[in-house]
Amino acid sequence: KTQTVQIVPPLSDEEKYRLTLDPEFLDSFNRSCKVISRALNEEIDICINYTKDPYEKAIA
Amino acid sequence: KTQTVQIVPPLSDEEKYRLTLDPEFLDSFNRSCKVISRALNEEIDICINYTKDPYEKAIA
Amino acid sequence: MSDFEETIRRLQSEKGVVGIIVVDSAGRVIHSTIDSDATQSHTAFLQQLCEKTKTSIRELDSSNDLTFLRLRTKKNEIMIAPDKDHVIMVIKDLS
Amino acid sequence: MSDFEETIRRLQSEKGVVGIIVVDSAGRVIHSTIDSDATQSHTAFLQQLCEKTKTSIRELDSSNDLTFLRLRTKKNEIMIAPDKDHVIMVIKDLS
Repeated sequence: KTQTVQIVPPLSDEEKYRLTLDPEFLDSFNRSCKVISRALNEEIDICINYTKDPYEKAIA
Repeated sequence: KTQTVQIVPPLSDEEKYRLTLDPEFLDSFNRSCKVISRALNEEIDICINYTKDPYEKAIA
Repeated sequence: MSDFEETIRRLQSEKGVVGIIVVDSAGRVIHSTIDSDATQSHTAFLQQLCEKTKTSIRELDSSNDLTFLRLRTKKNEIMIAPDKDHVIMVIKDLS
Repeated sequence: MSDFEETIRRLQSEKGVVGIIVVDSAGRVIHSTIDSDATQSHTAFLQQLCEKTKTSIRELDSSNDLTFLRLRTKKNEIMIAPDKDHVIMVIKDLS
């Protein structure tokens, strides 16, 4: 199995820190988190009870 | 741009018809449709109001 | 009207639904409510996406499996329900 | 605790959340709440998926764009929120 790997040097701790203080980054980051938060808090599970094996959930 | 295309002969009208009468096919098909139906009927739109441009929805 | 057609019709009448495509595991169209060209372009992309996602999920955990895929875009939402023998794709318009 | 860390912490405390990974547009990890190996394997797969989906959505309609991606599996749900500069991936356990 061949896989193309792009070698990109990881961000340094300082780069990460500086980025998380950037207002523009935080702005869009917070916006995305709100959407995710809503998805996490959905009450209705659309997939529940619709597996072939009613006990599949417990086994998994 | 190159794209690998797998040439698969399409299903004939008769094959399609026979398949849609198959109880096993209908069983799992109906199950999938129930999940989709639930997703379609979700009341809360997780993405609403979270675009940079408040009028983006109208423009789109 | 067969049970199958009845189910498709019911799904089609749900708010916002603009297209339903059903393909078999080989990617061949079993049914589509949109024109041939649109069916082709959507099927090609969604089938690939579905396969790649399934494979990757199993690579991460061989006992896990993809059950549903939802793409939200600015204009629409595409729901993909993969099953062992077929894949159903529903496109819902958001306007 | 910075605003960023506070937001991560709040998200992490949501029911079922078992992992949060934030990468930049080059796929480099900005933050992750899971171990390095798991982060690597998840990032590789989800980054590719995200890019491929974005590209395909634009190919289908150049004025459209991907805004959210949800993968539902037997064991968990993976939510991917792509933005112009970063991608957030949240893994929620379903048990």
